[in-house]
Amino acid sequence: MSFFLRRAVFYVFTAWAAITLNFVIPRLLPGDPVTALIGRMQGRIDSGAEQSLRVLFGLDQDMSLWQQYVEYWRLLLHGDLGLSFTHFPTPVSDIVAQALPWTVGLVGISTVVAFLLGTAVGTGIGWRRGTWADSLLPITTFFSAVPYFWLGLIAIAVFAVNLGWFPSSGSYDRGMVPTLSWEFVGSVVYYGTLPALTVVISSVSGWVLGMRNMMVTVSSEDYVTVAHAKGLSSRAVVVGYAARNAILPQVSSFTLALGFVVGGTLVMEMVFSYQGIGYTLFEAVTTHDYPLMQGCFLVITLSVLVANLVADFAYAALDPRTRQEG
Amino acid sequence: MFLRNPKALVGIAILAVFAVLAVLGPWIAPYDPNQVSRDLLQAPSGAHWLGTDHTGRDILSQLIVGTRGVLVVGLVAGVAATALGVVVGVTAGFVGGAGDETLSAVSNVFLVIPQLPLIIIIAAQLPSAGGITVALVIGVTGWAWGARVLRAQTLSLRRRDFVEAARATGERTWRIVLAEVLPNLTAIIAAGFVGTVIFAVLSQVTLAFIGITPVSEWNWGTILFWAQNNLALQRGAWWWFVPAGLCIALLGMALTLINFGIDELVNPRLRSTGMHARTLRRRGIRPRVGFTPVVRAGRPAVETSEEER
Amino acid sequence: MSTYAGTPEAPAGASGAPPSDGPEPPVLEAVGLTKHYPVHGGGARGQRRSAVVHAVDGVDLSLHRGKVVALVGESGSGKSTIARLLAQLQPLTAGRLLLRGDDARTRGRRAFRRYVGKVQMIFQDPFGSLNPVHPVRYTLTRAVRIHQGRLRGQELEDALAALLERVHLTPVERYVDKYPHELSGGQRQRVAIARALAADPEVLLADEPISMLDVSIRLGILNLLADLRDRLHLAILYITHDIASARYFADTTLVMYAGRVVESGDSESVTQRPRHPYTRLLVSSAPDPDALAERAAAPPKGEPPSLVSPPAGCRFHPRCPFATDLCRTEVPPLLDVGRGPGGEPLRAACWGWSDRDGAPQVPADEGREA
Amino acid sequence: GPGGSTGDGDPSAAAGVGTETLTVGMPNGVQTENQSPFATGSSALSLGYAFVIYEPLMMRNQARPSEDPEPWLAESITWNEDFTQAVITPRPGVTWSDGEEFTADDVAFSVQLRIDNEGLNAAALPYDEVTTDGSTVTVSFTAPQFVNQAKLYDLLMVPEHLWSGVEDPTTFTNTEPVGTGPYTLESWTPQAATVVARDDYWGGQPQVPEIRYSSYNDNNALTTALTTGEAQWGWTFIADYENVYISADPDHHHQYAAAGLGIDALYVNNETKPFDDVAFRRALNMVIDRQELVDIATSGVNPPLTNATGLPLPAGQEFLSAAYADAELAVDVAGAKALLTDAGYTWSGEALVDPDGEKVTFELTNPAGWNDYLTALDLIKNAASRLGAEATVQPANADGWFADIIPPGNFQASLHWTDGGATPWDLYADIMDGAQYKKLGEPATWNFGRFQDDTATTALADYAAATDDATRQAAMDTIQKVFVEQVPAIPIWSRPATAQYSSKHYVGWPSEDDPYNQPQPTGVQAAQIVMNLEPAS
Amino acid sequence: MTGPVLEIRDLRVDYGFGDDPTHVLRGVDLTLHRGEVLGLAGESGCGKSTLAYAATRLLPPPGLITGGEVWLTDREGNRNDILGLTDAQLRAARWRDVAIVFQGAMSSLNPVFRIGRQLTDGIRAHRPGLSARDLEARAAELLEMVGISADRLRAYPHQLSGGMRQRVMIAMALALEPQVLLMDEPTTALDVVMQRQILEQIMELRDRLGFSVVLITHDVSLLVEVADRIAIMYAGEIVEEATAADVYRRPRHPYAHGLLGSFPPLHGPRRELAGIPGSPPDLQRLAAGCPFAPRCPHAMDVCQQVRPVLGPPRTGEARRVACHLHGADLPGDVAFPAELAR
Ligand SMILES: Nc1ncnc2c1ncn2[C@@H]1O[C@H](COP(=O)(O)OP(=O)(O)OP(=O)(O)O)[C@@H](O)[C@H]1O
Ligand SMILES: Nc1ncnc2c1ncn2[C@@H]1O[C@H](COP(=O)(O)OP(=O)(O)OP(=O)(O)O)[C@@H](O)[C@H]1O
Ligand SMILES: [Mg+2]
Ligand SMILES: [Mg+2]
Repeated sequence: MSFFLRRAVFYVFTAWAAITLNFVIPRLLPGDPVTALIGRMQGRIDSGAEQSLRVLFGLDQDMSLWQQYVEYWRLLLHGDLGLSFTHFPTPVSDIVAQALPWTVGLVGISTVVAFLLGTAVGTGIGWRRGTWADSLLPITTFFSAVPYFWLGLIAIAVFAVNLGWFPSSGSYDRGMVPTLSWEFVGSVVYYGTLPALTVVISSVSGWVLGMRNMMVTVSSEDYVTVAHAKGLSSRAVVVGYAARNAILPQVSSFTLALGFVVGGTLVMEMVFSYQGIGYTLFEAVTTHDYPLMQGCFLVITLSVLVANLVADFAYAALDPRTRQEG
Repeated sequence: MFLRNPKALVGIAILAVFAVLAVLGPWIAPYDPNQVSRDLLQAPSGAHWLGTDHTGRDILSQLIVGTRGVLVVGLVAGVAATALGVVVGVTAGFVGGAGDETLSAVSNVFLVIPQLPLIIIIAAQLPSAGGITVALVIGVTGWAWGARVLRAQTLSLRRRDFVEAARATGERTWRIVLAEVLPNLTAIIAAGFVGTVIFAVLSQVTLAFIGITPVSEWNWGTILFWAQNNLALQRGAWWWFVPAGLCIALLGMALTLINFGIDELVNPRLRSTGMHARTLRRRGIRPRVGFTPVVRAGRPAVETSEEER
Repeated sequence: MSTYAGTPEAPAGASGAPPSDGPEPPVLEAVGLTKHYPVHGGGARGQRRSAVVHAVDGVDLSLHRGKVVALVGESGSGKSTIARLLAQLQPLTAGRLLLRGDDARTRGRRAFRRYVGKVQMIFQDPFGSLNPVHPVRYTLTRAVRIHQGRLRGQELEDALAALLERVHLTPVERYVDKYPHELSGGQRQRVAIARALAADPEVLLADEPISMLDVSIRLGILNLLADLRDRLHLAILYITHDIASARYFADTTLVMYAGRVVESGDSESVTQRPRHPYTRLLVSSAPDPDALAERAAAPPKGEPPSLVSPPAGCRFHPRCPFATDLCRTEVPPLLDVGRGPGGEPLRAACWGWSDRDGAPQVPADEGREA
Repeated sequence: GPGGSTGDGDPSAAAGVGTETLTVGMPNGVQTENQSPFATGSSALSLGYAFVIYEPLMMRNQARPSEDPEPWLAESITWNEDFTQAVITPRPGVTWSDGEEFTADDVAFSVQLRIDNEGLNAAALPYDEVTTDGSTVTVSFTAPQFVNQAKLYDLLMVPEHLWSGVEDPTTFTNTEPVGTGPYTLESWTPQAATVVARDDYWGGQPQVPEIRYSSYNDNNALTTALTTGEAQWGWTFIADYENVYISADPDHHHQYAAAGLGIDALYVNNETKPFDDVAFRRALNMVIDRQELVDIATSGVNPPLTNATGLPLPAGQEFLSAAYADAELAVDVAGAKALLTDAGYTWSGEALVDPDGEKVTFELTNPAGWNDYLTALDLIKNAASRLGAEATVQPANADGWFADIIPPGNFQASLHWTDGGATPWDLYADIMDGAQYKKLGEPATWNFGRFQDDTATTALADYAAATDDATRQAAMDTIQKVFVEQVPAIPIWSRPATAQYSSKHYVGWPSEDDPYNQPQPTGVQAAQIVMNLEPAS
Repeated sequence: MTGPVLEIRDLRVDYGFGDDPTHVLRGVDLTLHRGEVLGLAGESGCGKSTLAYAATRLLPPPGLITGGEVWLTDREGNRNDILGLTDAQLRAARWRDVAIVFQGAMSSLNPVFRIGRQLTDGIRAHRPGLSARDLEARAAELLEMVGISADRLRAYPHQLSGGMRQRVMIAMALALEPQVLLMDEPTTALDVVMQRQILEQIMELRDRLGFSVVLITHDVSLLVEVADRIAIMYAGEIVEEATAADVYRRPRHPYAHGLLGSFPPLHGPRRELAGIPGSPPDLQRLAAGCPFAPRCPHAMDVCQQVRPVLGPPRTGEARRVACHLHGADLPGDVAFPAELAR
């Protein structure tokens, strides 16, 4: 099998597995959306309305699991993710479409920034092993294990509440209606700064450490010595030889990090009241909103899959050796 | 040798403190962490070193008693994920062929499925998702990365001559895997283990914090949960919110430092500089690739001008 | 250590050979040995999707007790592959393997372990073939336990000491607890040899056991092997780039080119009066400080052939100064080209020695008379 | 008006219209564009702006439930004697925000909509039919609705001329809402909805030109927003609110808790040990220090229940049985122990042993994250230990608690609320109505503790069906007697409607001094509150 | 042949930063003249590679230069001590004046860049003015020079065979026409045909371009064949240095003699191989005297105590040897071994 065929088979298989898992998990779990909904309203809707809700949600029909599975695929292939229970009757696709750009925008950008920044700093620290740069290591190791929400909440307490430099929550001025105006974009940037900064700070350390370790390893490779022997400028050696090769494992980790984009974002979205897919998923989970849960999970998985695909190609572009192996 | 590495030493010291707290926690905690008192939300004092919470419970005691839960979860998840990763990864790498294809496919699927959301979904639905459950869920969902790295490494090891040589000597397969291949994977396994433990601790704390898992079992996440739900920061009760987060970061830092130590122990290239960092500094030598330091007896190192610094 | 006690090295075919009445049957024999490695995707773009490396193609070979067969040839011609095939570390693509006349292709692990008890291999790379995480003691203990039963305590110590002494790694205590990285290349090589000897094999496949060593250590190892050959009647396959050492150490020499044997015969004849154009190229390329003046001025040209798509016909034809159309189309078989001093046949796979039409005119005898 | 409010709908107050936008914050997370006043999850209902766009028939003062309701969209509502029929007279001169006139047909249509679509009948009123004669609307029910009067008053009215064309009102998202209320929807984003004042509102010119309803993801985010002044009106539980919220701006920040008739009670499982024994229920009831619970668990926000009948006072004063007028709930450990001794309990060392010889242990459960409840459980646990009973607190998963713990009675003791309502009937029925009894394991809607007492059941039914006050009071006396003697649940604290608001830009909020309604923005009272606001000088 | 281009004086190198370093080079003296091929041979592990790296200050940690000088005469005739140069000066001198071909060509090429780029980036670093086209042309020319067709410029290292990679390395080293080419076992692991091909190419280029070569190899017969002068190392010191013919025909040091008696001749009569008894010394635990003394068949008392210095033998021949037997003050009662006096 050729490289591309094998990759294609892998992606199709993974997508199938993820989509199926996505179908199975909510059904394996205890709990019932209607009771959960009534509970959530804490008396604001009458308990007698339970049956009406069941009818509404289409939970009254009896279908075998297999029938449900087939139906699920049929709808999915039509791009129909169903209607949300909690936000009835809004289609899941609308909710997801509303949340996804924010997550991708903010967390995606900050993950990329963290990756670039961390890789750059890690390159420096790794290259300058044995100098003052080593003293950055304890700081980095410390930040690599700081719980995100902890950092975020402290940041809010300090910068939003005490100093008032940034807003404490939201993704843009609540008085604005999204338009493509400078004012709106400025507001988005202003509101996104603190969340993005905290995401970057809490995730940059991992990149620094990973890159630093790879740099230390790669620096002792023969070809780096050859580069020195050629009398290349230190910049050319670091960037062209050491970092260029050390970054390869970082690229693979980056795919993994893309998985965390959505996972990590959940906490960020909670802490900063930022709209996004992670928090939507969290809400769906706590309210047993199957269709929404499935929709979010599906979108998350597929985007990770796409990210993996991109990273696969990036890796192949960066490392000519992989192009030949299977 | 390991103990001469200052990084590893610091890491081990921190970890040892936490381990002692984990084992002896309930006995050395000054108070019962559940014991409410009339000292509501007191700042740190002689009686309560880290102050009290909104019902007058002693925070230091919560922190001490909570250590065990954190370490156990980290350990169980780390062991579970590492074991799964080793079994799957090494098997896939070693057997090759269809077995490899299947196992790689499975681990790739697990790799692509976002872990934290999955953990949240599962943990949220389990009737009582206690610490061990969470640890197992983390372990079961978190092995794939290790498996992938180990598989790649095993593949390359499998082609090494010493494995062939062991076969040519007549070793049995299981022995080749256990005695020849695995020891060469120690650094990777250790790094994976440390990574998983940190991830598990962070996940557990996060799950507790967002209220997915029971808050009755004391762990550092539970403390943060109560602190956050009772507006510790808004009320200026830093002693309630800050220490638990610091402990988590310290634990992670300790593990990373130990991992550095392991790295430098198994990587001969790092060993010497790592161990002699202090001597080097004293003698003014900075080992650099590409520019060997020149130290003439009695004189300090030649300080060549460096546009790099 | 005192490896060398003034024992003269055993000259080829001399009295050191075991007492033999008549041609003793070979211990290990390979017929039509072939190995093709599949490769994915090919190197350059646009190549075929899945091709094979023709690492070894139709090689016949037999090893006799108390005799050394040398295998020389260009790098990548398949020498190590042959050793691995003989050790059954890799499956054959085609061909037969006979141990004392019986099919040696093992099925099942037990049979394989019995086989490795008789046929042992020393790997080419002494840096790769010892596990860096285990000390010498572990490596040897495993070999001893597998092949000599579950020895314990003093018995085991004695066995280890005996092995190390045999390869002249003395004093034993100084080496037994060392890790591979604490040993020099020569010492490692000897540990690897000791491991192979622990099995008390009948056949030893030694893949370039001396390539990375300086000449004095080389000599020590060759002497050790010669000694084992004579005392234990080992059959040895000696793979090397050093043609001079093949001349000294081996009874028979096979020359390989691009996966095929192109010449075989007794070592003295092959190295002194090579018949095949490639062998001639090889021998004339070998550095020889005593023959500086006679060096042919024209440097040899050309690249080794691709083994993925080897040239049709004789694989040497693109580089052969005598090549004709026949060489380009038909594969030359190993032809009888004469007799060695002991009457054994000399063979060369070159159309120049046949009387076919269109056969190339290879100058009859370029070899120097002794 | 009769509610004691000072200026709702009073045109004379329209002196200077304010300039500031009023921001309402709610901790409700993700919003989707749905302005339906029916759909339970709609943005309009969950953030509350539905209540300034659509209006109810009558305005009740929920801070003083016994007061008569004030006419709102209905000029009057009159009931027949047995409360099975109500005649609604709509207010004249009201226009929809699109200029159409509001008529009796709209009222009839709005009710009919709920009859036709079970899914829209969120109040679960047993409608029979609705008729109109052009100027009045008559709604009839299949059962007496004395206790459900309020539910009818609270119905939001929708315009027939728009909704009659809606194919499926249950899924209609109503993106351009048209109502009779003082505001119309200006813009909607997932973060916030903005409404602006109408200038042709029947009740006069609203003084707040614009209200923004913002959604925050959780209580903490909202608390921060309220504290920083980013949001000026909202309701959430703020622990230690005086330090956290009020002190951030003591001159303007206020929190007002309007006590109604709803309470929080410790529901106990009357069918399993140890709470199947009335002696133990009574004993536990006697050792709980409600003041302590209130102080520690709710920062003193929820007033402790003081009367043995569980009625919150003074709101429930007029329903109080004379027999218990002075029956105070007081901690009496010795008395409780004596009671237990009489009932055959013994002590083994510290531990309480029941007549069967088993140690008394029980588990207290509530969803994790319900901070005030869990803290209270912790204190109840300590109280139980004074009797020698060993209790443990086991927080549960919130969904599991709602689905698998509370309805099927799969608990030993758990804190839960009761409905409020205009009479204490809801409170008692929710705890002890045998008509709502379900076997253990089957999901119940109320009476989670599986209490069965025929006297109580009959009395509750009598109260609901009674046609005169004397019968009602008699029934209520019986109910309270059973409640006090049998202790079907342990009342803890009253459940006031609490809200935080800032008087920085606007004044005129409901307060302790001017309790014209409960202060929350998410409820029918919102229209009355916003009309009562005026710019701060 | 004219004056010296590279003079190594008393070069000392330690491995290890700790308190107990291994003294690997212990005062190496060596001179390389213009246009000459200097062969370096010796026991494996005696420090040959270390010498090559140290002379260019490319020794990786934990290597440490603890003494000595390395004087390089550049094209303009200025003499500079490499060990005293600043980083920038060193960078400028590298490749332009001294190029090096490492032991493992397999790992010396960056796997992720095309070889064309790797060939040109060294040139670009030293001649910033060149245009991309010039660079390309130069790279093509270099490849052709080592017998690889120019269309392989776009190949990645893994697409080349070992021999080709080795030659790419050599082409790279010659890119700036350096004055000194250090080659550390450039042909190990290649067959003799390939080895000869590569070496003859280098010799040809040397004749054309006139650079000097230091060739490190285990293959003494090869050295005798291609080198002008040979230096024999033992345990971190040069023990003998003379013209190739002299070393081959008339070795003076007992170790050199043993070395030459250890390899079998390819042609001619079979001769008895003597070998060298004993094993190489432990560099970390060297005794005071001559490091070869424990294995030396002619060891005297003085050998155990005094380290011999490298100098001309008593006979006054134009060569240097570090052995007490050839020292001026050889005790009269010692029977001088005949094989060292041929
Ligand atoms: N596992 C493998 N997969 C694909 N090709 C292989 C494999 N092993 C060896 N080859 C190829 O087979 C050919 C023969 O290799 P082999 O190692 O037998 O050569 P050799 O004669 O031992 O060479 P050397 O003298 O360099 O050791 C080479 O072209 C090599 O690239
Ligand atoms: N990192 C190190 N730490 C300690 N000793 C080292 C280190 N690297 C090399 N050595 C020692 O330094 C000595 C010289 O090594 P070097 O590589 O220069 O030898 P060489 O003469 O080139 O040998 P070979 O012929 O095997 O290439 C060896 O004895 C080796 O064991
Ligand atoms: Mg080989
Ligand atoms: Mg070397």
